[in-house]
Amino acid sequence: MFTVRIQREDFDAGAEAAALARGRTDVGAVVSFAGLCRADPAEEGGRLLALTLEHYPGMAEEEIERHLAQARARWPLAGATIIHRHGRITPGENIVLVVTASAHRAAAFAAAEFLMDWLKTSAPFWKREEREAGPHRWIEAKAADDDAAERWQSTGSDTP
Amino acid sequence: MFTVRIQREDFDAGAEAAALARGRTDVGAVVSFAGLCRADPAEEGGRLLALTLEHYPGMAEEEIERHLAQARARWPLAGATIIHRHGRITPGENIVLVVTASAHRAAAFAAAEFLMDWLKTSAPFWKREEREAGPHRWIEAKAADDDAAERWQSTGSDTP
Amino acid sequence: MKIRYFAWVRERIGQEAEEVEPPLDVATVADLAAWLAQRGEGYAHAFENPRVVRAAIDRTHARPDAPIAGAREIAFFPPMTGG
Amino acid sequence: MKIRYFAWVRERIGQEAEEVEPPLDVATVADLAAWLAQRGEGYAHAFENPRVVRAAIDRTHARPDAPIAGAREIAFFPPMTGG
Repeated sequence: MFTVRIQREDFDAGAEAAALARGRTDVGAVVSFAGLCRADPAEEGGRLLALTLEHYPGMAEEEIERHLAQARARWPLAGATIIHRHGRITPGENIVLVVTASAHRAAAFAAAEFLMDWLKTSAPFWKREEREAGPHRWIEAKAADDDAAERWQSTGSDTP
Repeated sequence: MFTVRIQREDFDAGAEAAALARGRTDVGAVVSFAGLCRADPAEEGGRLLALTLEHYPGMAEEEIERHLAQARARWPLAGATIIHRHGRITPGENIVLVVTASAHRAAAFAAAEFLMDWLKTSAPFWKREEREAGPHRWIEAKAADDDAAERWQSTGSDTP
Repeated sequence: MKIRYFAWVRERIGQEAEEVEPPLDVATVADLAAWLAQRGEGYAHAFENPRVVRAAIDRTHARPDAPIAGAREIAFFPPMTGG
Repeated sequence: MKIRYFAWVRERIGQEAEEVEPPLDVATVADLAAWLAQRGEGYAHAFENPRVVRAAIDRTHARPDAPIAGAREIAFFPPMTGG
């Protein structure tokens, strides 16, 4: 079962992960990554009140589906679920979920990291911060995220 | 919150993962690994009926606590939960859970993989197979698991 | 040809989407960005540093030298910050 | 000194644990394994390939050359297959 969902509503990470293995005996490893909205203390502009995630409808799903197809070509996956929220999200809330299921743990871990690294750098989503003081501000892309995604480009190995 | 549990009972992977982030705004990433009992078709000795996990009470907890302390020294973790079951486990059932929470995804992923690799090779658990045909058989350790654990020995980098 | 804008590119230009008919010598994504940049203050601001503006042709990431002939929808946006 | 056995080491020896008093020249984990191997058929079978039997002294993994002086509990078992 392979699913990509872009939605405004929250998700239940545990239920999504459990669904990938339910009723199957060929799944030995389920890796789940949940990305949450953090509020680090004492940042410039005061406390974070919320993030607003803008996305490119249509392209967001297609881009994630493309990376999911790459992951399936690269690792033997029994299933995967990717959910990315958009809209206003407050600290502590879920933003993104990647779950991968495979017979073996190495494939499940590698595919989940691969999908997250590409989500960060190539899925068309943009985060805007809303803080106690100061104007709303678009978050800038991080070079570290580009580096994380690029480590998958070398074709020599299945793990970075 | 850092927890290690060795238990006969099943666990709720989703509830354990959710508990690590609940009520906090400093957790940006929760990585969860669930290891399940597989039953691959047409193996020698017929279909797998169950695994029985024997463990060394006392040492199992202490050994996992030691690796958890190493993980905490190596990566900035906000929390971690490790649960390993023992006793008789049938195909499709949970065996092991590792959940890590951190501000950032790289630390959460790396710590979860590190903990799983060490669990496989150094936590005192032994699996015995019960198959439709043939005698019960102890599973042999895999060289691949030793290799996976040893990649963490190089001190040069925080990711293998 | 439909042009869509996202995030601060959208805010600076002041609209989400528009239909344009660029002249025939506008052949690539970079040409299109340069042509749009001349359409007003907001556009000039959005494209003031063209290297940081990314593009997609028909919902697929496209490099500045990608030809735009035959495209139905071209989007401009900042580097992605999802995940 | 308490000795514990796990998995097929336990099965071959036929018991989970026992109290032993090895002679003073039994100084290391490897010495202890060799001494135990002489106690009967099951022991000989368990330790027939001493390199694949692992040990722990007082619940901590120990190499074959680790001294056993002062140990309260020594365990022998196959390579771990948990996780």
